[in-house]
Amino acid sequence: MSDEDIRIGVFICHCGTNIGGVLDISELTEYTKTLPNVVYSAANLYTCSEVGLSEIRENIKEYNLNRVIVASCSPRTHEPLFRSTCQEAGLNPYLFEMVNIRDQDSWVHMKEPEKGTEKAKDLIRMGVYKAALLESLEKMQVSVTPSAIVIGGGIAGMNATLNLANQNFKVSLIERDSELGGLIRHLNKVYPTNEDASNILETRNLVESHKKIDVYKSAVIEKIEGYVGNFKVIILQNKKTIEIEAGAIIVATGAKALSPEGYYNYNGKTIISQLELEGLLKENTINTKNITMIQCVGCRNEERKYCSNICCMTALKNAILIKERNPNTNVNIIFRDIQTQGVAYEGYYRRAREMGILFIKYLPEKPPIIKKDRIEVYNEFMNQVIGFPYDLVVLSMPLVANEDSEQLAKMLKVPLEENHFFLEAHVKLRPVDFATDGVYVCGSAHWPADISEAISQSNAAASRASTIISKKMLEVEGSTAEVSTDLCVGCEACIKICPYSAISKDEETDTVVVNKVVCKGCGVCGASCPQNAITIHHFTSDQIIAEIVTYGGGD
Amino acid sequence: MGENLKRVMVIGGGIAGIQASLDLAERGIKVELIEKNACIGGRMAQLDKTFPTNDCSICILAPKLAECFRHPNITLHTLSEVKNLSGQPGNFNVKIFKKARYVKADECINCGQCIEKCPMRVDDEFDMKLRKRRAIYIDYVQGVPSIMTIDKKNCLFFTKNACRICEKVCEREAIDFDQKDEEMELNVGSIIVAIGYDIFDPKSLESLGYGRYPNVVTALEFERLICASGPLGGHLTRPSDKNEPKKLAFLNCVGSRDIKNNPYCSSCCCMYTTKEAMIAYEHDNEIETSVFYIDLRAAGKGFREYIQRGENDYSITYIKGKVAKILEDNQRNPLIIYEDINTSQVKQLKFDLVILATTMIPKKDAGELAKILGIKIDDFNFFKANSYQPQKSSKEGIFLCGACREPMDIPNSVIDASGAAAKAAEIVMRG
Amino acid sequence: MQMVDFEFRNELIKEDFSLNYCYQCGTCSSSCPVAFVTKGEFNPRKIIEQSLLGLKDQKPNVWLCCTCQMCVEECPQKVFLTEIFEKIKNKIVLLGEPYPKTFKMQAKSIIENGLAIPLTQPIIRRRDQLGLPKVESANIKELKKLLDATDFEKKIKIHEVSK
Amino acid sequence: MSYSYFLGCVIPGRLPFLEASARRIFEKIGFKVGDQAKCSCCPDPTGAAQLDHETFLALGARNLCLFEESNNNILSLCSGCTESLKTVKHILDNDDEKKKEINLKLKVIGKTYKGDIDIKHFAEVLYENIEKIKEKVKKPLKDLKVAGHPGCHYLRPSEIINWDDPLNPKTLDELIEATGADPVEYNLKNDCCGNPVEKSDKDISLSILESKLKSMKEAGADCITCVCPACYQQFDFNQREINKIFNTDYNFPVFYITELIALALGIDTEKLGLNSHRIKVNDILQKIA
Repeated sequence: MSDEDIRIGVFICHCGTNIGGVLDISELTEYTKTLPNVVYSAANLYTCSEVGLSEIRENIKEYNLNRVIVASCSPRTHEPLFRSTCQEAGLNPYLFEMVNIRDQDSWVHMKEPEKGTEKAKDLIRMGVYKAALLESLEKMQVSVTPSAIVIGGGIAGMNATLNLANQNFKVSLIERDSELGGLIRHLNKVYPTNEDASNILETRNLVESHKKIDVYKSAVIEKIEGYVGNFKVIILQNKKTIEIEAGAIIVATGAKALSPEGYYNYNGKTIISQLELEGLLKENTINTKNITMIQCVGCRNEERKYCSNICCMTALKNAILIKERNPNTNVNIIFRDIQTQGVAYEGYYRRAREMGILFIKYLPEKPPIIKKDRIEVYNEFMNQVIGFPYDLVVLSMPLVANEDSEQLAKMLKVPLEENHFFLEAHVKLRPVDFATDGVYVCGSAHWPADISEAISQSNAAASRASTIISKKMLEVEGSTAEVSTDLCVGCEACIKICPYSAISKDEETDTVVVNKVVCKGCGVCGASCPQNAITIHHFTSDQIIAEIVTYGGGD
Repeated sequence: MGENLKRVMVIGGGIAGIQASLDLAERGIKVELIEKNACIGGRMAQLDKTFPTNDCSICILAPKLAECFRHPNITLHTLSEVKNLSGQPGNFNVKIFKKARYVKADECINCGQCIEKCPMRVDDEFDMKLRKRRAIYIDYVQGVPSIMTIDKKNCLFFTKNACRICEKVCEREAIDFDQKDEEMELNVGSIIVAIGYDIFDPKSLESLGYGRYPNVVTALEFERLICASGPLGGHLTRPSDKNEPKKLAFLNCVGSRDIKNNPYCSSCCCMYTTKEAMIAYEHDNEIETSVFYIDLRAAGKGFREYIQRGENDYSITYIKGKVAKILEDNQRNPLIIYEDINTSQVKQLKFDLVILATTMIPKKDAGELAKILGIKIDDFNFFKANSYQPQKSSKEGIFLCGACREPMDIPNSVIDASGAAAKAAEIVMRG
Repeated sequence: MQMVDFEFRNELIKEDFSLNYCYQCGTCSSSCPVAFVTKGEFNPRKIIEQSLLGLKDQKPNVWLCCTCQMCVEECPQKVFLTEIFEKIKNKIVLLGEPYPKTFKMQAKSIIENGLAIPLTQPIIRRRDQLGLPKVESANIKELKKLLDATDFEKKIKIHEVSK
Repeated sequence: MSYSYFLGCVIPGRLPFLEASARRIFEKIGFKVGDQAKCSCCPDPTGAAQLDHETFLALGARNLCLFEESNNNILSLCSGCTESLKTVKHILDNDDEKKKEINLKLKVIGKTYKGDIDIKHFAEVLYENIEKIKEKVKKPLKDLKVAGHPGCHYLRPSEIINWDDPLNPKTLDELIEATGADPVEYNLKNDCCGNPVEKSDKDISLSILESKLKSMKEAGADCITCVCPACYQQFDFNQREINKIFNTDYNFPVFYITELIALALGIDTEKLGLNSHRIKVNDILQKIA
């Protein structure tokens, strides 16, 4: 396409006052009109609103635009929307370019609007120069294996499996242990109904008898290959290697309770963990007069800043059960903040108080001290140290991430957060998705979750997975890396650095090849290639250099 | 099951209803999305930012609104309400009452000419009545569908048989006073209820002075006051004298954890008050905030750290204690009487602006809808959910998500919504 | 350091069950006029916590409660603080611990006159001047019988000299 | 059933002029109230009740029995008495066991509590007759700024008193308005006057009063009105002492609401005994003359 044919339309967004309140939009609009190849330039209050989008569509037709630029917010959230708008108007979506004048300009230069406006001109100009060099790209279509793999056979994993199977998908459930059920197997009763944990475990039978479900117990994951729509998981079970294929993977590996060893003179007899108390309650062998539970042991501190979410309710449950069994038992809960959000849980807390359970708030800097004959704790509410006798101390330990999470995360190419729980794509709007397509997370693998939350999330993860495996074909990113076999010397630098394992060696030609389905177009390989043999489509050297030059950075 | 019944009705077009619809649509299931208002978006559209990422709320919501509008598997019914239900799981017949918009959806391009000329001024519900809108209006600028609606109750033509200015100024001839309310029947396999929540009116808590003291506002009002698209254009001033407030107080648990009002915990307030304090600080670094709380509830992912950040970097002081009484000095500054638990002393502090974290309560008409659908409600009028399958209502084939079953934040509503979609898919896709 | 006295605590809870519901939010102290002017020296929240902990040896000055019932109206958990304080006071009296003498003086007057404030001659004259009818007060003997039935004099140690 | 006065202790024994104004206005509006003899102390909810709950119930029940015997409802001139009697009634009517217990005590004096009479605070009756009062107003108290002090036992505990809003009372202000005067809004309107603490600590009692007076002054009140003799005493008797301790110059005349109404109805001030007030009311009388 020669220069004369290029017709760029630029849409500049006010984003309410997010941008419009800082930058001079009309000046930008006028300025943009002076740039080469720009045939249309206008402002919108919100370009992403239906009005804004229809303006894009209409003007593509009216002005015969073949490049569209939106100068607004972040492509992270809005590029897909604008691209598909272009596509609807018959324009290849890769002929769209986004310029971020909000996050990178109006937000950070709120106090210096004139300079901000000048910067926006630079940014838009760079976009215009890049846009002129954009090329149409085609999104690849890949077929989808209409089945799912669920990793982890606790309540979350079982429930996700069951849901997908009930939706008529084939599901493989992989469990490391010799039986399904996860942590719930060790529980006595479950809140807030205080029914037997075994009721919840009935899901096991449904899972194991379902004709659409294959359960792999005592199975270890060896390797995970493939990509959205076409995963291949290799497991080792009874010394046998089994290969399972699926279109999507759900991670439901759960978490484990932190070991109480080393906290508050834990001895496993008079000072035990909440999980051990569950066992005693199950066996009905509690017969003590004075029981004290200590909350937030080993968490909400420097080492583990987080609140483990489930411990308050667990302590309340066991305290209530003990009181129900013998109202004369003195049960104390030493706490920091009682976490009983919502309707049922807050009601449960009130019920616990009603039963005469004593609640004592403590400060992290003045934790309780367990002496021989009594516990002493500084009571913030009384501004004084108080003591009480004990026969049994129960430590509420937080849930912590499984040690092998990291290994699994690597195999799946998904990230962990600082506490080693799996990190979702977006905490607000994609809470069970990973940034990597086709992989989902639920239950305590994501964050300490109780039964109700884990089930809720597992349904959600199943739903998200179903949006992939219900499709016959999937479209994948068109902006990917391409290797010039002429230039490649087969040094493998790119293979080592690719975060998505998208590159492999073609032994025949001794050059590398990119798997376009797996490639996310991140560009790391291109930057690392000593031969300049890799082109990242949509971010070609020409395009980027054009931006730099027009900014004034080149010669 | 016939293809026609691979169809799910979603009632409520807030973030929960939207997410449920999108998941189902992507799953290949047809969705009938029923929204009572003129636009979808719900409460999330009213928020300025969202915790714990402090993302601009409408910015992350808008793409979803547009997606919902354009998705070939989703049929959007705005200004619509469910009137009757018959049939059984897998084959429900739902009667829908659809109010006339008096604007032709295909013609209106949201140019705003009509709004400019409309002579009526009506309390803007979207902006918490903090400003006026016209009798022809769009809920909010980014609203979807982005077309006008005539508010029959306030339109001069309908009330006094006069005016019709909008009709005259509309170049697209999109105004249609002859439109009639409609009734229709939809056949669906399953139903998801996602009607969201209302806000507790703190006027009844006399000692806090809301309604009497101009500088005591609710948290949702504060979201609008500080929002760039709100009535102040994002420049925060206080209602009494338009001065910039420097000292803010947030009161948590207003009307919640209170057995005389709402015994339950409203779930999100500890977090959103922190968020609002952070946004205020970002607007003006001189702002200092006190947050009064009973228990700081921050159990979600990254929430504890968020509170910590508020304390360290945003001049937020967390004060353990519930405030019983607000007074006012002669400059209309709210005076808060509280107990400083560290010293056991009762103190009085002067603030420029007090924000009440009012409880999320069930929608006014939740009880009525429950009756129509034949599903149970709990003691407070939230839809009753199964304890261990929280998206299941008391009736087979009908599912719940979001704050209509219990107060919850956006991530949980989104999870709930996807979860409800999975459960509905179980009904309509089972073999 | 004070030890929690579970027996004492349970005794108090038995007296007024609503005590259990307290979650120490401090609404009561925030609404209490006495707490406000005494800068928290009288602190209803602390008295409740003390009772919940059964801290028997600590003797808060419950007699400073002005019985205005603001705390009761404001308490989000419907703890009947004023009633609890009344019960604590009753307990103090019953145990023979000292209590403000004004209370005893009032009780004495009721026992002797049937009224907390006896009618004096000047007042009777003043009533006449204002055209008010004569006040015919209670039958003291009858009253005495009733007070004996409730063991009032003994309970409040009417004959012991208080500080 | 007709009403009879329950006078209590403070009014007949110390503040008979308050009773005079009440009797005059009830006569004027044609609301008949009889007299009930042989009542004892209610007993004082802030006094005897705090010593022994059982005695409190027994004495209260005895008073109620007297009214039951003469087939009269109670019209009380004092908030404390109202609260006591309503509380006793509430407890005995809702707790059969307690009722049995107390009736066992009452048996020694030949009485049985049944629970079939009603108890009303005088201001409650005035409020019910507010239209009548307005009709009969002859000398509206124009431009008089009145700080209404509803007081605690007039309102709370609301579950038992079951009357005005316990946290945002309106009835007293409406009665003030009925006289033609302006009720002023002030911060501490709903707070205690401090009187009951006087029994244990006079300083605290006066501090509470001082904050209250300060709040009234800031709101620009000319005078105070209340509906309880204990509050009346606190306001009328203690302002001078407050001024000494706090170095202030409060000088609010204090009226019972019945006195304000009496003035508005044009009742002869001679018949009201207004000269008995410690803070002189002459300025106010001139102002409204």
